[in-house]
Amino acid sequence: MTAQFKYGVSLYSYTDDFGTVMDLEDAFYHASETGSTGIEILGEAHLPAYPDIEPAWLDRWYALLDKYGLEPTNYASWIDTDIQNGRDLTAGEGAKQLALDLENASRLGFRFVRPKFGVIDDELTPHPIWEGAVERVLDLAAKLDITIIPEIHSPTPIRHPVVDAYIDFIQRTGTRHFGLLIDTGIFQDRPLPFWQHETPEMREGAMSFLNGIRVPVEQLAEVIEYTPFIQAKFHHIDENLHDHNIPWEKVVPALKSLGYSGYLSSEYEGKRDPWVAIEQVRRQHALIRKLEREWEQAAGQAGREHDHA
Amino acid sequence: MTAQFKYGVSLYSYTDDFGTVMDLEDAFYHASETGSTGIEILGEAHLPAYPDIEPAWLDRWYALLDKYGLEPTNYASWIDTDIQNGRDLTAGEGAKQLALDLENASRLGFRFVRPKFGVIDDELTPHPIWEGAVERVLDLAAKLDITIIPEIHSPTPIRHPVVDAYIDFIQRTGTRHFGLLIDTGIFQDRPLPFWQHETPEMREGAMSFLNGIRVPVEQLAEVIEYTPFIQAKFHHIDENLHDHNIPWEKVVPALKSLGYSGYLSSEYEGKRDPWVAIEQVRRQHALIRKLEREWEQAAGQAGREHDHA
Amino acid sequence: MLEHTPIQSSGFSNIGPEDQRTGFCLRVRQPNYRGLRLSLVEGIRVVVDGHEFPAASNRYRMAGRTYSLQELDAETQVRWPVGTAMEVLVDKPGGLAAGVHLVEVEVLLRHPYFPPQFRPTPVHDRRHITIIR
Amino acid sequence: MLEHTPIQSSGFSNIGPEDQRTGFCLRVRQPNYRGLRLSLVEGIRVVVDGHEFPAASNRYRMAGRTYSLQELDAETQVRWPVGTAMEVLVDKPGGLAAGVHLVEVEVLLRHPYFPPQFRPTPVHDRRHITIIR
Ligand SMILES: [Mn+2]
Ligand SMILES: [Mn+2]
Repeated sequence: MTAQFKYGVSLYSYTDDFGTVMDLEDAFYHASETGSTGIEILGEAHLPAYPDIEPAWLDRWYALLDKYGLEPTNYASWIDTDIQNGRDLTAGEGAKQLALDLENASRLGFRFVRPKFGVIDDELTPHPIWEGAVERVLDLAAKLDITIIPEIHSPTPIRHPVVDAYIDFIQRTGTRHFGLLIDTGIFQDRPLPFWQHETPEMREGAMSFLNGIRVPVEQLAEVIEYTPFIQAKFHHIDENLHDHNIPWEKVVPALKSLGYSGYLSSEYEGKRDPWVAIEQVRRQHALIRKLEREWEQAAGQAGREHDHA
Repeated sequence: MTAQFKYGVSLYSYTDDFGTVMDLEDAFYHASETGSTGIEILGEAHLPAYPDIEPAWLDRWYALLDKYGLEPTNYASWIDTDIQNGRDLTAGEGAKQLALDLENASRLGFRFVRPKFGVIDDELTPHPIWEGAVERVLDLAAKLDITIIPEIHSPTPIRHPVVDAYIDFIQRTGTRHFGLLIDTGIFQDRPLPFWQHETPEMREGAMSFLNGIRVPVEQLAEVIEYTPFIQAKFHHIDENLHDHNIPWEKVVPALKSLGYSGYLSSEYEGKRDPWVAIEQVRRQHALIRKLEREWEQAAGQAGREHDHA
Repeated sequence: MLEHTPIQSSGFSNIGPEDQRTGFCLRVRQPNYRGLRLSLVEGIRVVVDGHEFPAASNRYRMAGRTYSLQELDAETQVRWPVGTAMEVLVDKPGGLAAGVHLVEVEVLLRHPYFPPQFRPTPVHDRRHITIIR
Repeated sequence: MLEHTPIQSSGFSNIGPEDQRTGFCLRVRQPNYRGLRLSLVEGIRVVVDGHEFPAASNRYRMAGRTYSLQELDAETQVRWPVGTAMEVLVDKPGGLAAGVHLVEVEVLLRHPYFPPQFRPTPVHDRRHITIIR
């Protein structure tokens, strides 16, 4: 048997449920019931006293991890470069924010931190402070053994100056504590429904990426060595276990062929009607596990045929 | 100014919200935000360890009453006469159940207990053990200063042998710890929507009371002296503050004319879609307060005209 | 907190080791406005993709104990509280296939304060839920 | 827990003594997937029965303090966490009449990671809620 995927859930999936129909323990329960071993959080969403962590809350966090058999995977953070109207963060301020989240993530037992920098254009080019801010905290990341993984997120594809710049940074600094997080939304090949107040004009223009930027899954090979973590973004899976937007039947074999054995951390981003996310995340786990099983059976079959040849 | 109504909320109103979108403190908050001073609970719904009460829970109960400025009003209990297939409770067993709930209610600070006995026919005639069971606990009720108030609930009208039997009981025993709870559903004069799986045949037959049994509000005068508590049952109030089923414009003046100054404890019993009850209860309070204000203004006006005559 | 529908998504799962499934488990939220002693619960009928599993064949898990339908009638002390789910254990050699299933339940509750002709009263629910593996 | 819609029923109330209302209060649930420092909140526009109360005229209550729109921009430390409601305080001499009102809000949030043309991003909500007295 080849290396297996690790299965996780990002609590982002339960947005709008959290605080209205679900508390932290409920979220742990639902994640654990998918058969997942990993849990991903957003610092500034799931830490009630963010940026602080109260000691009693920290105790509870570890008690819940233990009770539900989950390990912390990725901790999402934000660097709000456009912090006030007319004032941007400096690289030093950005580094301070990132250091704070690295420390928080470490106290909670996470191994990855996803920083989301503000952007300066429609291509989602990160604010130029990103490089100076990250470089200032590389030693801290090494000390805490946390890898900082900015997200490759639609509309940014794999072959793009933003990604090139991240890889240049790794090569220039030689760091082992910086990498890429791939969000599977980049493989989306069918359109999303219109969002609240989106018009056809907007969809033809700045929002055209919502029709899917269709990155070919083969291009994963170009970045997989820098990619220790994947967010399994999706939007709708129907009663026939058919995903309406993300071509899992291509994504899963591509990742298996590349020997990916990291996490697939569910990021449901569809209708926010209450309780819908719970069922949608379960469907995604059923679907990806099925495709992984089928790939392994086919690989086993091919292996046996090879032995007989 | 005449005696004013007291305003309360029964947590029955939040059925199906409770435990899915609302915990006990949330329910206190919503009740308190109506401007209510009283809160009504169902023992075997809102006491998490029923029939027990854990000491920590009891502390929390009193802390919440204090924080939200609410007093305990009525505690609902059940005497499950049809306790097993083929076995009914004895009067002694019924008394034991009732004693348990009286003790619970007393520990929580309630002044009323509503016992719901099993029934033996379509007229909702209570199981004959009711009288023996209640008589056995009258001394306990006196000691705890709690009044036991069985509910006059549609399809049972005010002029009915069941009500006569309760009043006979009060007169025979001379007790001051037994009375009537009027549920305003008896005044319903327009039909309810069909319930899940209700057919037109059922509505014509055994469920015809769901069209409203239309007790004339004037008959309140016949029982008001025995009625220390009223549940303000209702089903739907629309955006024009118009109740589709209960004629509050008759009920409120009738109660005001009789000088009723006890609680009107909201019992919302309509669509159970989540969060709907919160808004419905608020509309009922706005509506009844408006009618009470109008009655008082009219009475004040009449009084002034009388002075000038 | 529980999901609002009586049928719960989470907890729907096969029973037994992967290659020797013996049945499945389904969680059902208490669908009544007050708690009920188990003797007032006359079982839960389950239908999966049109295949029927009668109340009398299922077992019921509450407060760490498992009851047959007959044993529910005898249990007058243990209760099914508001805001909790009961696990219905259904025998089915081989279990259910991983994937989405159309599940129906009929929860049969005896309310002593309902006219005798309405005892027990059924509560229905029906929705698609998923077996993950 | 909060009501699911951004607009909350409970807490919608007049401000000031009964015969001298100065305005009203409206609670709004944080409608974003992560918490936001107040400097990223560009105010909340409120419309009641078609009558408009612009974001710049309202005040915002969070963590025991009341902010003008300008003061929000200066507050880079205090946050509006997920799962909490902000109180919008609206001036209106005489307050609102007791009864049901059609209320709309537009919450303006600046997401630094959105392309500049989408800052701020509005979140809309609209529903009937009730002033009790
Ligand atoms: Mn993502
Ligand atoms: Mn009632």
